[in-house]
Amino acid sequence: MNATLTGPTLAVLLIVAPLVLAIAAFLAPRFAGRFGFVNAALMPAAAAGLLAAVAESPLSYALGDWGAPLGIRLYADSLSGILLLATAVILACVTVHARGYFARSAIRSSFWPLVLFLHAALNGIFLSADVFNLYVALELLSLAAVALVALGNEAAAVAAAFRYLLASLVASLSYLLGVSLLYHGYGTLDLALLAEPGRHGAFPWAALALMTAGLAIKGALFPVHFWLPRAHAEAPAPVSALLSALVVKAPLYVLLRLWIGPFADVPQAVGELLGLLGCAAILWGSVQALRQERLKLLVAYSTVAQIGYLFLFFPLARATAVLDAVALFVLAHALAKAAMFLAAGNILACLGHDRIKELDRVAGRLPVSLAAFGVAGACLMGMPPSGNFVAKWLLVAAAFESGEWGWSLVVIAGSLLSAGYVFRVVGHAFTPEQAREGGAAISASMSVTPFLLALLALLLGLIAAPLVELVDSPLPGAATVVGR
Amino acid sequence: MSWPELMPLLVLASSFVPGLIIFALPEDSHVLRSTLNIGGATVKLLLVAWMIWKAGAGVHYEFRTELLPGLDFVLRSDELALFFVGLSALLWLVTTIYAVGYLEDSPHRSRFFGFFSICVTATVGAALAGNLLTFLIFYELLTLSTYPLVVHRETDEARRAGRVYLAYTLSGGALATLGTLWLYYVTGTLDFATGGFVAPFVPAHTGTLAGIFAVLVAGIGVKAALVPLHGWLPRAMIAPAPVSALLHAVAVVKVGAFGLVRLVFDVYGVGVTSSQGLAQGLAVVAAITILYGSLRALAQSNLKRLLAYSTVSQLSFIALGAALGSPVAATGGIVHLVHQGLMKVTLFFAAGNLAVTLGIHEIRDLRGVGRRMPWTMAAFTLCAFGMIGVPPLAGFVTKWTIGVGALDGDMGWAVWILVASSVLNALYFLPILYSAWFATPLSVWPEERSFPRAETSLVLLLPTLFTAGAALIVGLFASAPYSPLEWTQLIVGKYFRP
Amino acid sequence: MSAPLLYALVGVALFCMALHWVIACADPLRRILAVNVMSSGVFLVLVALARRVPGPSPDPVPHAMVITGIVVAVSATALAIVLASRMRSGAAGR
Amino acid sequence: MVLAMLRNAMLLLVPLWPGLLALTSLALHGRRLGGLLAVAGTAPALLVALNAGAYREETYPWLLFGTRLGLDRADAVFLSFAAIVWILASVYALGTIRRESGRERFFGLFLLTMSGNLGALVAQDMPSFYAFYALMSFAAFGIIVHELTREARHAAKIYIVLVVIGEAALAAGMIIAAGATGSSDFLAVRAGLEAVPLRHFVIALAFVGFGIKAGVLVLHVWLPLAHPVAPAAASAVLSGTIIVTGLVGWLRILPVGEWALPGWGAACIGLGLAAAFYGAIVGMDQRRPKVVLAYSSISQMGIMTAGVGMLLMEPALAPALRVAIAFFALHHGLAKCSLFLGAGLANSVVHARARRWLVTGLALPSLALAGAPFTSGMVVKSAIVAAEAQLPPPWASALFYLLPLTSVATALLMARFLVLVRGLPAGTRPRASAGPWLAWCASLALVLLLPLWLAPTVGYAWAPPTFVDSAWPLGLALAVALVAIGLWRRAGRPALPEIPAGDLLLPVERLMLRAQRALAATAASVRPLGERVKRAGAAGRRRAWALIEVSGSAEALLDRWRTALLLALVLGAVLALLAR
Repeated sequence: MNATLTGPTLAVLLIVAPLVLAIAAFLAPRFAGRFGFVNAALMPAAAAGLLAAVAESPLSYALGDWGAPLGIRLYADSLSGILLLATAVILACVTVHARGYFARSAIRSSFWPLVLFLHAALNGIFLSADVFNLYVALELLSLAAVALVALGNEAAAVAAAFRYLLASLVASLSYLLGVSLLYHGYGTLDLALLAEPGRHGAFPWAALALMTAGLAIKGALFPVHFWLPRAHAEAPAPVSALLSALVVKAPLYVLLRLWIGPFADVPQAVGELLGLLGCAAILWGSVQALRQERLKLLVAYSTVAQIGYLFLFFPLARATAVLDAVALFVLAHALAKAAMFLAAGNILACLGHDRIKELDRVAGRLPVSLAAFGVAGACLMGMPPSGNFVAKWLLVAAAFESGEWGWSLVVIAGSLLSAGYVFRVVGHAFTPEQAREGGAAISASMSVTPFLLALLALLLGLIAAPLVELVDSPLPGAATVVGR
Repeated sequence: MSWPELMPLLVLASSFVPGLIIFALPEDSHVLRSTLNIGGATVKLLLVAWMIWKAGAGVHYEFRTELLPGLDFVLRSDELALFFVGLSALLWLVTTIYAVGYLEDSPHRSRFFGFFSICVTATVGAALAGNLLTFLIFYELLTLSTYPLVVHRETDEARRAGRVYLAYTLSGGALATLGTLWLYYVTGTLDFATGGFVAPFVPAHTGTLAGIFAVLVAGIGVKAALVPLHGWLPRAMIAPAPVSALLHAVAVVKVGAFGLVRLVFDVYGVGVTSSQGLAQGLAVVAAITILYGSLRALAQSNLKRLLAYSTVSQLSFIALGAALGSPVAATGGIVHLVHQGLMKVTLFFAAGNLAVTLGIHEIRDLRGVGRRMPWTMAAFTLCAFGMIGVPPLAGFVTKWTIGVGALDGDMGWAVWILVASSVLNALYFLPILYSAWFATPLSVWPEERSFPRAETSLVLLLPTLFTAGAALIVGLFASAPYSPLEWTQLIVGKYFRP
Repeated sequence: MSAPLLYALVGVALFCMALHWVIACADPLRRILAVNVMSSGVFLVLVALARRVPGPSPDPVPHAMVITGIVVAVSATALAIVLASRMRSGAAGR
Repeated sequence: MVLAMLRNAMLLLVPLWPGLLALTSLALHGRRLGGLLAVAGTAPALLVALNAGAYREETYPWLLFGTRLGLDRADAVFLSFAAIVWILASVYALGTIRRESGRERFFGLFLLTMSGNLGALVAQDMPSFYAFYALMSFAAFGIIVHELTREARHAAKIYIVLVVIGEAALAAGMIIAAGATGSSDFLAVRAGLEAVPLRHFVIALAFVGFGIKAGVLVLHVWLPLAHPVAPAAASAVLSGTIIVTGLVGWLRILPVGEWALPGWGAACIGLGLAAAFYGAIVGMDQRRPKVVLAYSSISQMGIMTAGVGMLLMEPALAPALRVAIAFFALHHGLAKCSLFLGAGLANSVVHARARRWLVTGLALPSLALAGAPFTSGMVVKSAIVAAEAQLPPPWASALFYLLPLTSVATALLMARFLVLVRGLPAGTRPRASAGPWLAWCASLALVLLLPLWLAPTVGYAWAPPTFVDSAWPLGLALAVALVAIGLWRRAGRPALPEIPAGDLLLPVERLMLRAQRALAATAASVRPLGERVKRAGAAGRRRAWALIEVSGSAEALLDRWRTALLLALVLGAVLALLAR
């Protein structure tokens, strides 16, 4: 395959295909599920193709030959390639699961177009090369995500969705204000041009603060994680899986891009602050997860905690392996968390509720789902050989390298706390069963998908070395990362 | 992939694959499950025997793949690894047979045997690990795979024990990970090397390396049940007898002790540990553990809990031997891996036989049981004497060798620890033996089941007798060719070669 | 003080005031309105800052951005109103 | 070649054969065969002992830490009489141990004790000696406790406590010796110990360790308790050969004949003589014949201890004195065996005439012990006397006067024994079968014939002055006895203060009780520590949970729209501040 030819095609396809399918699903709700499956089948292949194409050198493609600063430029390096692939794979799994989950539900006709929009938005974020496009894609993502949350349809779900929407709007506007300040200073929106040395914007500190704060809200960083637990817990399980696995990662990805681009030389103190908040998130989220009575809330708070790890990137940004660590962590957490939410969804569907104390009833009936939850939980704990283990390993190594080994203690403490809440759940599987009958049947595809995801998360560590090399190769330094 | 590379993987697979299949089996497919179990165990034993055979000819199998940039996943069959693998493979076969008999009618058999197999896979992996990272991976896998076994009974007490077990072992794993990473940061490598690999870094990082040693000992010492990290072990005795055997003799604590041995010999090296005072520190901790465990055992009224405290005590002989800094003591320590395994597995089997056959759990119910179950109690007696250190049993060989080595390494005080431990062991084992053999039995046993062919089920009795016999034989023929002691001398010789 | 800067400052002030209302108001509809005012503030800043360099014609890019932003804001507002009304009907139905 | 292999195997069979028979006996489950097996158990030992010259040394490199078995001249003597004592005791036991009392257990443990005992006598390296010694010590518990009466259990408990202490001391001593000399062979240890700084330590440990078996003063307390309660056959082997194993142990590890240890020599002689008199005097105050015999054993072992002391003091004495001590042990073992078997028979003697025969028969070994003319006692004592003259000044003369006095004491003690046997109530047990009587008669015959074989072997010439030397203590004893009895009658036959069997045990037991309490206290003090830690842990957990619950309300605060957005504002402000 010729990378220069196919790369752009695939990149465009990755954005356009889900969009088109979404519109089709919207127009023909009867076939919505099929469109979803087409998307699920198509996207992993396309993403894999793109990853192969950008493995050697990043791809930059101006849509309609309108170059920067005016035109819309698509950009993909191996980091985005990996995230695109992960998105496609997880979405495919969720698609399979959702078909069973929504089999008899009226909302399935609205689910498919929204999820396809969501996918398009995610791909858009991972492929955008300018800060304004990122804003648009982030908004599209938020709208799709909020609508998906609202599919839960109960009052609690709608309230959670509303709060999610307002929070993300405020955050987007804050980001957009920052973008306007940036543009005023630089005269460009392109990430690569913004990163060029020697340029200075007006009020760069204000732009940084506005954009970072906005993205922090969207990324649910402690202490502004308020919208996340309920939104993730009240949404239908496949939606929760997508939200926790992918959607919260998108703003973080943007922040990451900014940090290795325009913001590469911000004062270290900013990074330290974000790192400290990350630590607080790890501890706080874990502690909250420990005290939850409901399984999905527990998993949601676990997401709050796990996001904290990603923010450890910022104080350690100058260490060599830290980007690898974060990339791996995003992947590993996405797989594991999707598995956990899907498994929790199965339990919820089977029991009709997700009270942790009564989990013993499903232990005998949903062994595969529980196993998936357990394996995914083990991954979250950072058990080897999971991707989380390797990611945490790299993170701690980066902490040692920076001479700031204090961060490593938080990483380890977080692992132990996560063990605490995971085994609170798993431990209940080892209780004598009270009753065997009742509850909805869980189809095989619904049981297998979370297990598959958990397994992927577990085995991710085994391919960590090539992955890390992939991430490394196009990103040799920090400031000049984003190619032309 | 070439054949020599495949070999360690095959050894792992011989229990891992059956384990996975067993998970999927329905509860009542008895025959297939047992076939898989015992077949896997047999295949593993044969493979290990083959590796040992080839090791005699100087062939070592190694599997290596890159896990992280610059860090490999390594499985290697060096002599020390084979020694431990041999022990695990053999005892696993025996324990599996026993477990098949023990859990005949209990619920969740598939789950049990699945995790059982994974547990052994983890043990074998830890044994074959060629660097600290690989060891760590299996160390953690072992933690996770034993948890379901500990809570297998599903009672509140079992789950409490499981929680405590996790709290301890996961914290230990976290510490071990931290130590490993730190060490990697300092030295840039983690591959086990004869004589250790940290020596060149000692001048520049004396304090740091000592700190790392402490962290690693604390991390690995949790599984090795060093006081005060031993709290999980006596609680975990709530698990079924085969699990106790696995915890106390074959797998968990053994991996801990083995890890300490690796740490002293292959990571830091004897020279560094001795010259930096690290070994002495470890020896003191081990000595305290030995005495404390025995003292606590004295106060127990439950047979298995007593045995658990006895494990706490006995296990530290391995660390003690490794830390005394002399080849002879090291021989004694390492050979105790096998010796303690054989003796303790027998004791737990016997305790299991008593529980299954007569419903005996408390020591006070043991009165006169020697007449009802002479073979079981004979095996128990033999190994109790072995624990005390009475010759010619395995325990004696250990204590003698460590003691002689202690003088060799100028740590003569260790002899007193050995003697005190023997006396304390006698103090808690002899009353049991007296009660079993000489006291008049109670009129009814707590919960008697009768077996037509022997005092108890043959599937339970034969493994017990086998391991008891082995505990006698490895002591009696300690100096015979291919005996564990001889083998250990060969291993240790490598580490102490000037 | 130049006119663009004044506009920009007015935009920032709008943004801040609206933010205050977003924070302070409990009523969903008012919050939605406040968010809309916030976005207007941002758009004002964008338009104002479009005159980056002294010259006759301002930079067209911010205008394109504003238009896109308005589209996004409208659709978001629509969604918000749907949700708000559903919340209300849900509450009324109970 | 084949012959060499056979010899090699034969020596190993000495302990192995009874061991195997023990397993057979245990497996047979109460069938009568046990006794016969016990008799058969000594066969290899006898064969080896009879042809001792051929079994100087055999090595078994694969056994334990590399085992060396073998016999020197003294060992051959020990082994031969041990085998004889075991045969006699086995035959006796065959007819007296009843089925209902757990015969298979008795014979199983009897054979194991035998295996350990015989094995220790041929073992020439420390680990194997220790192994056999331990086997003997632990198995003997079973034959002491056999009757399972309260008394028997108490005696056995005291015994096992001392055994454990002894084994611990031995283990420490041997490990130190092996570690310090670099060899575990007794030969090398005896030679190498001189250069070891810790040698006095090793010697002290060995002295205590073996001293418990050998009945050294203070450590002897188990003997008077165990002998009366054990079956007669068990008492016979305990007193006949087992306590002698302690002596053998000393001879193995102490540097007898290698280098001088005057201090230890003096201590041994002193302690030995003290035991000789102490045993006799306390024994005379006893009421039960078997207790008296136990004290006699203590007394006699005292003499042997003194002999070892002489060896330690003067290495040059070794060749002759070692053998003399061995013969003394032989003489004592046979006599004591005969006495215990006879005393055991007293229980099954009903008629007065038979009683008279019994007492007459018992008089023979009694006289032998007292060293009466023409007995084995006279022969062996003369051999020791021959050695004592070569000791340094004070000791030669001291022993010259004191040794005959021990004979006086022994004579008095044995007289007391005979009187007690005579005064025993008529037998209650059913008539013993022929076996026990046969065994006893055989033992008497051996005691009678022993001097004839002994004299040429130790180089004793039947010279009349020695008759006188051995006769006057008897006369003196008679005189003392008459005077004492006369005085006693004069005083109106007052009740004499009674020393309980086990004499020193009372304070020792009190000491042990205290030790036990201390240990229990230690264990208890460890326990609250654990409890406290546990409680602190529980409290910590509770507190942590409470904190977690509190964190719930904090989270509820964070969950509020206003708080959250204000925090976001603060976050933005701080970020801006930091970024400037």
